[in-house]
Amino acid sequence: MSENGDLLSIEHLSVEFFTEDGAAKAVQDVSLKIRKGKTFALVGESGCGKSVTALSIMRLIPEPPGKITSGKIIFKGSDLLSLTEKQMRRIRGDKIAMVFQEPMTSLNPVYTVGEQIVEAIELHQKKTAEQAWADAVEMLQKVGIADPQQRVVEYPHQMSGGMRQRVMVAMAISCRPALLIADEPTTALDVTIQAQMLDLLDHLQKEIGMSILLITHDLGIVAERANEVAVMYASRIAEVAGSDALFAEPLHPYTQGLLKSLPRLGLSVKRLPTISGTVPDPLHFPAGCKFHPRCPIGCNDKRCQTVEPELRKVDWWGKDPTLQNCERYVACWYAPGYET
Amino acid sequence: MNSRSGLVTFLVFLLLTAMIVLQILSMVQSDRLYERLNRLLDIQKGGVATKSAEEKKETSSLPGEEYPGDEGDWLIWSLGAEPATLMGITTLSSMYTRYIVSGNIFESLLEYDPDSLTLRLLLAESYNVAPDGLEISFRIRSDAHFSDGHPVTADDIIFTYQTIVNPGVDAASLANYYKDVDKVVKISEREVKFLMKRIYFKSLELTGGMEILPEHIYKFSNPEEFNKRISGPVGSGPYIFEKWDVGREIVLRRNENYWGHKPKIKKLVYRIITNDTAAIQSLRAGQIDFMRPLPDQYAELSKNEEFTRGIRCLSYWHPAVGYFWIGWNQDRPFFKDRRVRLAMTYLVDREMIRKHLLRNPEAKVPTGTFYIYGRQGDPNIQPWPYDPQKAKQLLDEAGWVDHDGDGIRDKDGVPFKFSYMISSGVSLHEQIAKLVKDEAAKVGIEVNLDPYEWSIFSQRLLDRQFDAVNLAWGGAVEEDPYQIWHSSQIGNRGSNYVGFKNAEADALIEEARRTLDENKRNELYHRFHRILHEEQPYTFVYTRPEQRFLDKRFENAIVHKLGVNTLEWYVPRDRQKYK
Amino acid sequence: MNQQMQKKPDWGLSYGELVWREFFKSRLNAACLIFIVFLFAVAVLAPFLANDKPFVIRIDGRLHFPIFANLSASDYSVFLAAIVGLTQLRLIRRNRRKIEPSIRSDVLWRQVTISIAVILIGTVSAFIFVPRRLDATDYKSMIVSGKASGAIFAPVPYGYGRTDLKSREQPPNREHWLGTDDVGSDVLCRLIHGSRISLSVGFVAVGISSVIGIIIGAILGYFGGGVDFAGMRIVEIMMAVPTFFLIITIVAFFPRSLLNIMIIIGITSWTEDARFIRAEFFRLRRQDFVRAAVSLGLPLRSILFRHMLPNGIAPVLVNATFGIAGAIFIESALSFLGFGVAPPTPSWGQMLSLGVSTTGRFLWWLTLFPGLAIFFTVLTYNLVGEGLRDAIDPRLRKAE
Amino acid sequence: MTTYIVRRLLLMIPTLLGITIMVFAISRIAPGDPVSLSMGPGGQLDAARAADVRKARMALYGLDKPVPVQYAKWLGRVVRLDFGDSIKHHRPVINIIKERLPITLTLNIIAFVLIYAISLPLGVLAAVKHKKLFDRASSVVLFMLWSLPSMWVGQMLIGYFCGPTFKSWFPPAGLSSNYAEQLAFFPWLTDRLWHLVLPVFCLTYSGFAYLTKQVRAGMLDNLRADYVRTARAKGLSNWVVVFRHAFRNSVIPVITIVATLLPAMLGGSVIIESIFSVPGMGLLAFEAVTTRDYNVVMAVATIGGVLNLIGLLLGDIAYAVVDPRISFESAE
Repeated sequence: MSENGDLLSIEHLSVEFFTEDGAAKAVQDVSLKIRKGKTFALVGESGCGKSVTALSIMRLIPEPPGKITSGKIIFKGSDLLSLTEKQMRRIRGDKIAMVFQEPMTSLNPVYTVGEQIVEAIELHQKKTAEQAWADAVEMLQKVGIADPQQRVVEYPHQMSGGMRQRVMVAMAISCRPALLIADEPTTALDVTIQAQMLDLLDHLQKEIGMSILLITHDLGIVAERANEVAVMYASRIAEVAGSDALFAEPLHPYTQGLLKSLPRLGLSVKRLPTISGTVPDPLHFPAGCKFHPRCPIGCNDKRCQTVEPELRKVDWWGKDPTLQNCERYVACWYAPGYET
Repeated sequence: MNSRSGLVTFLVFLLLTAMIVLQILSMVQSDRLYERLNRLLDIQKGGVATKSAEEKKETSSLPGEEYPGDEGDWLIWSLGAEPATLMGITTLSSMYTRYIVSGNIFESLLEYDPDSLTLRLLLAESYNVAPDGLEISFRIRSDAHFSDGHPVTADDIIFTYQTIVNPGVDAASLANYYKDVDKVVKISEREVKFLMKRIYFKSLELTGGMEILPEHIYKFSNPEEFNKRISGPVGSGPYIFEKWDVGREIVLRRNENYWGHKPKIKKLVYRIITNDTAAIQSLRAGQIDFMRPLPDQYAELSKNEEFTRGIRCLSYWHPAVGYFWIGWNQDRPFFKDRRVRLAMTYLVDREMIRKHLLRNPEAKVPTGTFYIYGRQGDPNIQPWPYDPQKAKQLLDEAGWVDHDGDGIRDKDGVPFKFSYMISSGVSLHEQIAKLVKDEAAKVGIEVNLDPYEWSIFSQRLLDRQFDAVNLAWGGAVEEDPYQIWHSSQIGNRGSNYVGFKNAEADALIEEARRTLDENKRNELYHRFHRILHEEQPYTFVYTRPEQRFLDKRFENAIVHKLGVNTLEWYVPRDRQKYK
Repeated sequence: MNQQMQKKPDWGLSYGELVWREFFKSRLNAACLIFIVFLFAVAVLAPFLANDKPFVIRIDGRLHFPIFANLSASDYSVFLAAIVGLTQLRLIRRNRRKIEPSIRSDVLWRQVTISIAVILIGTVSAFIFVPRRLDATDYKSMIVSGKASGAIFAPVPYGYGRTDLKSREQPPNREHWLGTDDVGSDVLCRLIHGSRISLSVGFVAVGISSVIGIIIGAILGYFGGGVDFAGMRIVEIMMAVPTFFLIITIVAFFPRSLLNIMIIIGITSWTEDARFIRAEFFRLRRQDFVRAAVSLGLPLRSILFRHMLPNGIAPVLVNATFGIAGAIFIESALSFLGFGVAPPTPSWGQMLSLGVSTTGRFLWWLTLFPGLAIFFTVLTYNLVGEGLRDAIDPRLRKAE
Repeated sequence: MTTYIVRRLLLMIPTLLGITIMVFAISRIAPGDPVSLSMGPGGQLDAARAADVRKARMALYGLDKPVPVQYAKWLGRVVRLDFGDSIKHHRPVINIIKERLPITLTLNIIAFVLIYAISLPLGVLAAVKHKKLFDRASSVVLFMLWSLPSMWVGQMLIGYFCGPTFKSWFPPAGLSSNYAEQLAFFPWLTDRLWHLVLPVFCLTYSGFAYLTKQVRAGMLDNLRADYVRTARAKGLSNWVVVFRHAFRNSVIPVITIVATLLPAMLGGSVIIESIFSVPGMGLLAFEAVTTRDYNVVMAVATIGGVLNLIGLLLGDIAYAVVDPRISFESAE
């Protein structure tokens, strides 16, 4: 456990994918800290590198073509990237667990859900098969599956999508991990089930006391659930802040654009503004700040077009001093407090 | 306590196992006993017969001489195809069937003396041909008996004759030869008389050469019943059928109870090896002892020192070697003309075939249908040479000229194009056909090769649906050209496939059949030979000596005028391989 | 690959072009295509590459052109097919530049139909009007004997049916680069002429099987229900019957000819195409553009083959490429077993069968070279098929 | 489960009928009739007598009846496994097949076992080592093997390893040496195996090349699948992930390939058995075709068809057993 209560901190992580057409920088110089017992949200458009970041923590980047080129991932004081594969396996599923986006395909169709949950329990906890099965049933109950005795011997195809995602969660929490990475856990689910799912995560977080790294593109969820937020754009982090601070006073033009495009209660805007242009191709990132072609400021600014701003800590809290509960980072030449 | 009960269990198991083993052993034993009992019974039965034979020994000694050498060992043949049947008399019987059964299992009343080529006694004790040649009577040896102990009687001979001529029995081609037999009369238990309708110089050979079937074994009420009896042959010969392992081998074992001189070799095994290459390999590996090589194989291997160290290469002439021919269907407009047929013969470079395809310096170019070293043919006739210029000239003379300038000769609007039927898969036949095609093209004749599988090939041949065809005929000790060359044999599935029709030839053939005096007959045949040579209904391509490969451990493999006789072979005891 | 479907007009690249590009990304695929072009060239130009007649010869002071004078009807139809094929390829390239994408596929279909018609009519008329000539004059000996002079021979100056017993079964040497066979014919010459048999069997058989497969598959997929049930039983029967045995039986039982072999291979290998097309049509018939076509009252033929087929043709194309390899293999197996075309027409499989002489002597040149020819041809078509499949399969194309 | 199988069996009936009709039709349409074939070169029978014999034969073979009746009768006999007598062998066809079928089945079963024994691990390994040297090399080699014509390979093997020209390591023909029956068990077994090496090799290589390709492709698909990532995220070791998770799923489609390999192998037997003179069904079929032994041809085609159908059925059942997603009841 690190001195300031950080469970996991990522420092200057870079990941590249080597394809036939060249090296794609999927993650560049990403740093963030996840505090114990808190929910950290990683937000961004698809393809911006948030899932790759999560997989890097699990060390599940497919190699080749992927490769972690630099950086550190400190978990409970040790660098995950310097562990052997064997040591890493002991952490996966036990200390750090992950829930994936696609419940329909993330479960092995040829094994019963029980078998798949028990597999993890037996691996990490020295338990007999009977105990493991009992645990599995308990876990299913915990994630709110009715009739778990019955369900535990069913195959994934006999369940609905929401149910399968619950099973995924049950599997993930079966060893009571310190960190749960939830990679878009609700994207594939019906809206009604989404809320249930998130409630369940909250509930389990409190019960087990784990941290959650919530990866999503849905700012609505972030506002409700996350303690801290990092916004990623084109494989870099644009901004990190406490979620209240971020929503109240976004510093990065990209974050601002995102928030503007979010419908809000009480505000009647005829047409939601969007960010013009498209996400750049990771093989051909623009020079300078990657957001500059779409940025209202950067598109005409020489410096934005040539020099890439790094992520810096800023002390800018705007009007509301209560928001100072978290540190704040941003990567924009024109962010207030960036250049002091 | 515990360990002791374990010991008890172990002992019980041991006992049980021992009992089971004993049981099995005793079963095997009883089988053996049974076999031995059977054999004893056999010998006893035979014993009766031998006893009677001994009594008669003063009156008739066994034919031939005692075979020399040590007893024992097997002779393993290789067969190029599985025989369809082991009944020598049916239509389906092949050369292979005869190798297996003739003389080994089935015997006839008379046989050819292998050196003098005259008929001598076998099952018959004596025979008598009436001066007019219309009555032939045989007296059967009293000691001759079938392998099951039954004596050979006059009834068996009559039964055999009647079976052959029974229209329901699949023996039509053989029955054809017995058309001249009027009837067979039983004179006594051991005497029969054949009454002939007309004089035929081969009557004695045919009647005496019939392979006798035991009536008590083969008796049938429905001919189909007989047709279906293809295996398990029983006869009076020196060997007994043991088994036919379909697709693999046929085994004969020595008839320990044989009435005559017993051969020395205990078993004859006929391995079915359809692949010619494999047969040679097996021979080299010592897995077979005796085979009939292809010309190429012989040419190549007989010169190979390593090969001939262990293998004897036998090459010998005998009257039945036959010849290879290309037949020109004389119903076709082009082959009607003698000059065209002759031109075709001029086009076939037979010397080249002999030298490069057969690679056999002993092979000869025949001039007619008779054995080249026999007395039937006229030795003064020389084969037509290879002469394409002459061929062109003859074709021009016959009116086959390229009128329309397309490179193909034609006459009356008919282009000289014909199809040449070959049996597919026989490489030598195919090679010769390709050669003919190429040579014909050079003089402006288009030939299309038409390969057919043997079954269809033979049907088309019988139905005479071909323009040209190549094939080989086998021969006989004394040839009767009637079957192949008489005009009555055209059509109706007769063997005059090419439709050769020549009144003079017909007359000669008929007269020769009636001529019992050999010299006079041969004179007639010389005249017939000349006609064949001039008319060239066939192009006679080659005749070649019989060739065999034989493992060197076999001794006494004498080459007679009639070829080799496996019955006289033996293996010295120290070289014997099989028990 | 030539199929010009316009899925995303704003990309400026048609589906066919995309596939084409993807296909050529692999150097192996390009090499294979070059090899196929080479094979085609050899097959088309066979009479000019290997011939016992000279291109030109002076006899008694007059010039003769024996090769050209003796071209047969089949030679002419092969040339015609080659020329039309090349023109068609040029047209496709031209279409890409000149023709509006939306009507490209219609234009292409029309062009292909015309091309095929031209080839068919040309072939038939070649066989009717080109006189059959037979010229087995031995020009070489004419030169040796001084009767003729100034001859230019083909690179391989032998005819495939010519025999020369004196030089039979010779291993490769300076005169016969790849040796000679059992009657002294030149192996290289026979290989060159044999390529015609292999390629034509491959293409015609696959053409037949594709047409049958597409028609049956389309009908089953479009109608479904009882028609489909009955049709699938037929497909099942064809799948269950031991195909190779069936082919051997038919080839052996019926008169032997190249056309028969092509037809038989064609009518025994359509099941896979039919199943592809059926599955595709099952999916398509519920889609709006098909419903629209039906509601417009278009004739069934037009709906099936103009509107639906282009969407499902890609797998058929891949399958056809493998099918060509398969047909070539079957033809050589048939010839090897002695059921092929009548000798001396050269066929690779039949040459192969001469490779082990009856004495067990291994005539390696008679086994190796035809075998390599079959192997490389089959391999190339398989590789092209594989390359095409990878290029067409979108899942593999945009892999992560 | 039972209802599923029963349903499948019922569906097989029309297919079977179709196969028999096709087989029967071919034998009837083909030129050359069995009667004249069976009569052989008849020497010269009187025309009248020949006609009589012919008529008797026609009646005997039932050829004097209308074709549908002939078919019905034939089918009736086939159902009782009575295929008539072989014209060439003069024996009941079924007896011949009883002798030959085991040989072919032995060959093919050995080949099958080998194919699976080699290609499963090889395919998995290639997929695990995706794009590494092993994968690339094995892909190239397998692709070439797949395209190698078996008659060429057979011929080359015989030429190089069974002949005097090069090496004489293997026997060129047959299934055993002729003294084999006298050998003790182990020498006998060695002898038999020695004869089997080359034919089995020829039957095996292209099949295993094909199957390995399939296994590799399947494994690659499955290794990319989400549930494999899930399994890895659980902390399972690589081999557990590969074999417990990815492999199990890849095996499922491979099972159905059995069904498609089977007819191909029976066809392949024709070539291989004729090259190596193995007296199995393939050689029987080949000989029957060349000698126009109609009854044998029809029997081989029918039995081959039935075997293939059984193969298809077993493939489907095995699929359903291995894959829990397919439940027999819901399939109806």
